[in-house]
Amino acid sequence: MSDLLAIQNLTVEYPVGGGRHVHAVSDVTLSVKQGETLGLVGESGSGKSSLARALLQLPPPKGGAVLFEGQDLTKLGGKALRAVRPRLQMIFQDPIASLNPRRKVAEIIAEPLIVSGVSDAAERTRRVRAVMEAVGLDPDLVWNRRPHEFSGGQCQRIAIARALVLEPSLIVCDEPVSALDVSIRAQIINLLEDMKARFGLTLLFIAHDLAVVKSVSDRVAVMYLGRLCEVADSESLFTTPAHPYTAALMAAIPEPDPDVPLGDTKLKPGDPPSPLDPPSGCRFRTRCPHAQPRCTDEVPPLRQIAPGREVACHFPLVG
Amino acid sequence: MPWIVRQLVRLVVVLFCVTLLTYMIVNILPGDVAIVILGNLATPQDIAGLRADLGLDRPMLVRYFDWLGSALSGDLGRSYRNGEPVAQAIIDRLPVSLQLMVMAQVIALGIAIPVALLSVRKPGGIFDRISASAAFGFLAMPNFMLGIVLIYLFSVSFDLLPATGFTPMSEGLWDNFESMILPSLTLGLIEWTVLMRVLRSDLLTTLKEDFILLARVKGLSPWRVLLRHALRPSSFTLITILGLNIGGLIGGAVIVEQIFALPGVGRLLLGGIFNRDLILVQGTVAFIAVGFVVINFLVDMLYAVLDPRVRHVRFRS
Amino acid sequence: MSASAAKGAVVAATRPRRRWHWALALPLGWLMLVVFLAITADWIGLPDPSAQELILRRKPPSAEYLLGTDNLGRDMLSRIIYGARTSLIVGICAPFLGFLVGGAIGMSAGYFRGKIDMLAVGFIDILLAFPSLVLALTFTAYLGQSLFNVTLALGILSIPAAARVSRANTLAWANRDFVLAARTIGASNWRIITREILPNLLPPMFAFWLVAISVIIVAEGALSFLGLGIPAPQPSWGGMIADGREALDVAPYTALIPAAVMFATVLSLNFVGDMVRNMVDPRRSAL
Amino acid sequence: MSGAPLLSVREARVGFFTARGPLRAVDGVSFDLEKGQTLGIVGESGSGKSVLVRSLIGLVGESSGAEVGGQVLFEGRDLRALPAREFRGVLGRDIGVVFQDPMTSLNPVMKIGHQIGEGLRLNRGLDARAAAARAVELLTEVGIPEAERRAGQYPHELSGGMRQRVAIAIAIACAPKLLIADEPTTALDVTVQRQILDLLQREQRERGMAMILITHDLGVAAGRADDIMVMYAGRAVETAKTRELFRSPRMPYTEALLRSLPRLTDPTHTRLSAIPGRPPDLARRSGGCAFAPRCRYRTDRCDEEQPMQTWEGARGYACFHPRGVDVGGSGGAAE
Repeated sequence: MSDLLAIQNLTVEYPVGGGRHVHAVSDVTLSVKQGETLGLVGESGSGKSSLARALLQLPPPKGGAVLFEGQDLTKLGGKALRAVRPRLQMIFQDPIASLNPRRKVAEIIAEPLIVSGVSDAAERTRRVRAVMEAVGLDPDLVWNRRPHEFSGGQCQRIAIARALVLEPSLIVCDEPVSALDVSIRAQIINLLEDMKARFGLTLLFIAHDLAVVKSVSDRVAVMYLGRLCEVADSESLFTTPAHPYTAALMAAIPEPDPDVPLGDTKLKPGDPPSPLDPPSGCRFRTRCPHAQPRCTDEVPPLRQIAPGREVACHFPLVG
Repeated sequence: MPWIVRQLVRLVVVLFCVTLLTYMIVNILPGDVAIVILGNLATPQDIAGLRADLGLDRPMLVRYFDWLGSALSGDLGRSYRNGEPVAQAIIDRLPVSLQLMVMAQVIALGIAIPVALLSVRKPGGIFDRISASAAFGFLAMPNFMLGIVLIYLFSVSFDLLPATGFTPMSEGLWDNFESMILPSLTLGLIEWTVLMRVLRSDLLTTLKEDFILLARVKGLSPWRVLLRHALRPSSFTLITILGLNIGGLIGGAVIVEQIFALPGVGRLLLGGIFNRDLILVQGTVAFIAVGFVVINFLVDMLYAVLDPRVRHVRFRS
Repeated sequence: MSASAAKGAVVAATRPRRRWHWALALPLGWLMLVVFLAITADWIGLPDPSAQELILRRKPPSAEYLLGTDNLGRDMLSRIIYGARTSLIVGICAPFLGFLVGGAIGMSAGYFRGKIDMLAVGFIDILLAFPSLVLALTFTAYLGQSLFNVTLALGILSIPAAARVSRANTLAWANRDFVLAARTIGASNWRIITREILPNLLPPMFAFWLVAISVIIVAEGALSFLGLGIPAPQPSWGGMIADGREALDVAPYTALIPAAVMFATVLSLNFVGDMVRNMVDPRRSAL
Repeated sequence: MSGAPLLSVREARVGFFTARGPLRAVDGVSFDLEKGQTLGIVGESGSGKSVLVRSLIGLVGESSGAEVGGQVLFEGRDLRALPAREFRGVLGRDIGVVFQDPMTSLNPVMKIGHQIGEGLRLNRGLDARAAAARAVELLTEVGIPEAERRAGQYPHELSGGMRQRVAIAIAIACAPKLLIADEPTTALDVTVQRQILDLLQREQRERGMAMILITHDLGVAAGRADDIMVMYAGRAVETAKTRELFRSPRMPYTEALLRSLPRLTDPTHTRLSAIPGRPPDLARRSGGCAFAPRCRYRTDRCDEEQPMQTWEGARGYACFHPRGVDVGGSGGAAE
């Protein structure tokens, strides 16, 4: 499978005043294959959302390249970039905030068509109705209503419809279910899986909940404090984690089963460092149970330890 | 560059623009400055003489910098009506205006803070509704109207307080105070409504925060929760509004000094405008604007003293 | 433990706040009356507001002169109604000008940030450095006193306040995800501003405009009171209050009646403004 | 179980007046809590779990136009009958609370040491110096390094995890008998969440406190609670020992919730069994069971009649077709 999206040495930094910067994403190289779902996991401050927005050049990254369908988006100017946008869409964490409260649902979903120049109103209405039905919304019921009349789950369906109406090839899902109630999450996860199958989509699925990521992803990448720790196919990552941080994450997750004993994260006490001044060398060393002096001096490169598995650690747990 | 230096630079830039704007307003207005001052009956020689004195033939920017140079050394030029130096005229009248504004602010805060606290004690309760309506009523009262009504009540109907005139402190504290009560009430009774409403809405927002619930769980009585936990974090917008309202107060002072015939800076300005005394107007407006900007700068500094979060961001980065 | 345990004591809750409706009729009614009279002043057979009859000086309100006559013998009722026209013209047009210019500045500053934002904030700070009344005084004094100049001066003075409100609202809305979503579908900045942000900006601006009308009416009154607003003999409430001041002991109604009318109008405007703001954004309303 | 339970709640009720009419956020909930036990209250947003517990300790007050009902016995005394001053005494000394968001549960402009010491000075009569010393001890106990220095700092100078530790220090300062944790770790990352939950449990065991742990995360409840009460649309729909609830849930809602959760043990792309429909609208309550519109075992009776709470010893549920119980062939085939 060829790479639909290739991210090379992506760096994202935000000025915080007084000359100091937040190192949100530092030198990340990652690719998404055509037709797969790549899970991107990390805690808050790991830079996963910053990476997602940098992909869409909103705002453009400080450094690195974003090759989408062979074009480097960081090099494209206004018009050329806008021409590519319909094929690269995004859905957001807070469904209600991602919809304009003053506009009707039909207008919200039709807006992308208007913007990309579909001038024939009948054609637009046809495509809006089709994509509404696809995401499980009854067009006649919802057509003229406004976002505040819907629940979180239904708002996310509207947002997904808006992303689908231009028939994109890649959808970046930035924590699409984290803000939803547990009972609604499964609905949206199933919907995303169905849409992917039906429209041949490629998904970049970002979340902090490992169980959700495992359920949807073919491959998974783990981020910590702006850097990639590990990339592997879903099964092997969750059965034999190679990076100590992945292992700690797995152990920390509370299983909804009283008989499963609480795992031991073996993490050193103390809180994650701030992205304002990340530790030198390997950024996980301040909490890593296996930290050695080498981890302080040398940034561990992302290297291959098995076909399709890469890890950025001097002393990986596997291989 | 540390925050404090950036703010000082910003202060200087604003002051520069403000004084330039003042100078421009007075000079680019239609009509020749000299004619405006001397009136259109003046003889051509007088006009030519005045033009030479003011150096009106030189480009405006050059004149501005001359004016600024001398202003910085305390010389705001001479009034063309009575030859008195403008700076001296302002200094003489400053105490009256300051006393008026300070008394008005004290009255405003003295009413606003207790009323806000009492009405927040039971939101939607009787006291809250009464104080809200009272605030609403006073807010709709222009200060010139309130002044007239107060005079009508306290001087005309019941001869309790002097309707106009000012007795300086040197001639007896009580007389001075008596002459300043009505004017400062006229300003204070309106000012408190703005302060009360801002403080009240901030208190209501703060009272919904978890740390207030935590304070209640600690067993603190409602009043102790209000005073020790809610008041301070809610006072920051109040302080900002205090700074901004100084401008309103200065404007109000101009009117109140006119109604009560108080010899303040406001009345000096009005006189200058009526007499077409451009140099006086220019100096007074610049002085008032500079005063306003400096006061707001100091209020901003006060902000940092009261809020540790701001203090840390500003003085550590 | 039987299911129907002791019925708990029920504490009566405060009634819902719907009872405000009847209170809205009073201010709205008054405002409509004022607007109606201001518009139809020429056709309802009012005596000439500036016709002076010195022998009819200071007549108290009577059947013949409903609101009496002022110290120049002019009919108070017609002066109040024509004064209303002045106040409404200034009150509505000035903030409108301010909101068009200020709104645009605030919106572009809030949306584009960067240099535009710095310039706009600097511009607002400088204009706000002048106590508005002081600036207005110098303006009308040298531009010449006329209805147009007063409106222009007060309009310019309302620009910073309008820019500040529109910038704050634009900043709040521009950071919402639906604006980011609009960008991802390739919408141009102009389309985002007009289609996504403007519809959300109008309600709070409208509520603020209502309050601005009352503030401008008071400002016009202040200017006229100081004799620097609407030139005599054109009627203006502020001017009438100033005229009435001299005769406070003899004919207090000449000052108190225009004061009461202005008070009622400003109160009603503030009330309606607050109701609108309450509907638009319940969190920020003051009541 | 010797003597009366530490906390006994009967028919707790909370109603709000909203623009869309009266809204019953808590609709008659009863439960007991023994000394030293942990009760997990699980429910989705809008289920009323947080409002219920806050109403018990008087935090849902008259200001929000709320109508509060029901009986709350703490060590045999009805809290609602106590005069205000006495109630505040009980609240301050015997009950500690930890809230969800560490950003807002500490006073932003008051030093940390002072916030911890405040309860001690008021309820335990310590003077300022003794309270300050005790505050530093508590900071160390909850795992904050350099406690002396931290005590003089303000909340914004600490990370989310550390701030939550300070909140715990405040809650346990006066050695309370009941600790209420209202979604204590929802705003934290999973690795920090783990440390905070461990800390809470350690403090509870060492001090013999009873704990109410409110969460929407079944995993958190599974590992930490002795008993679990599931809430839906303002009602306690199921109460059971933790193990029984997970092994053999009676209420279709609990069963559906458990089956809709993605699990680390499941292979990738396993189809999740989603619960259809949308969360209940509390303002427009239908006569019958609130979960009926989304329930697989729904019958007409579920729509018309509200199922009464039935008890099997310590287990309680409110359903006409409880799972795993043969109720005389009323449908509800056990899968």
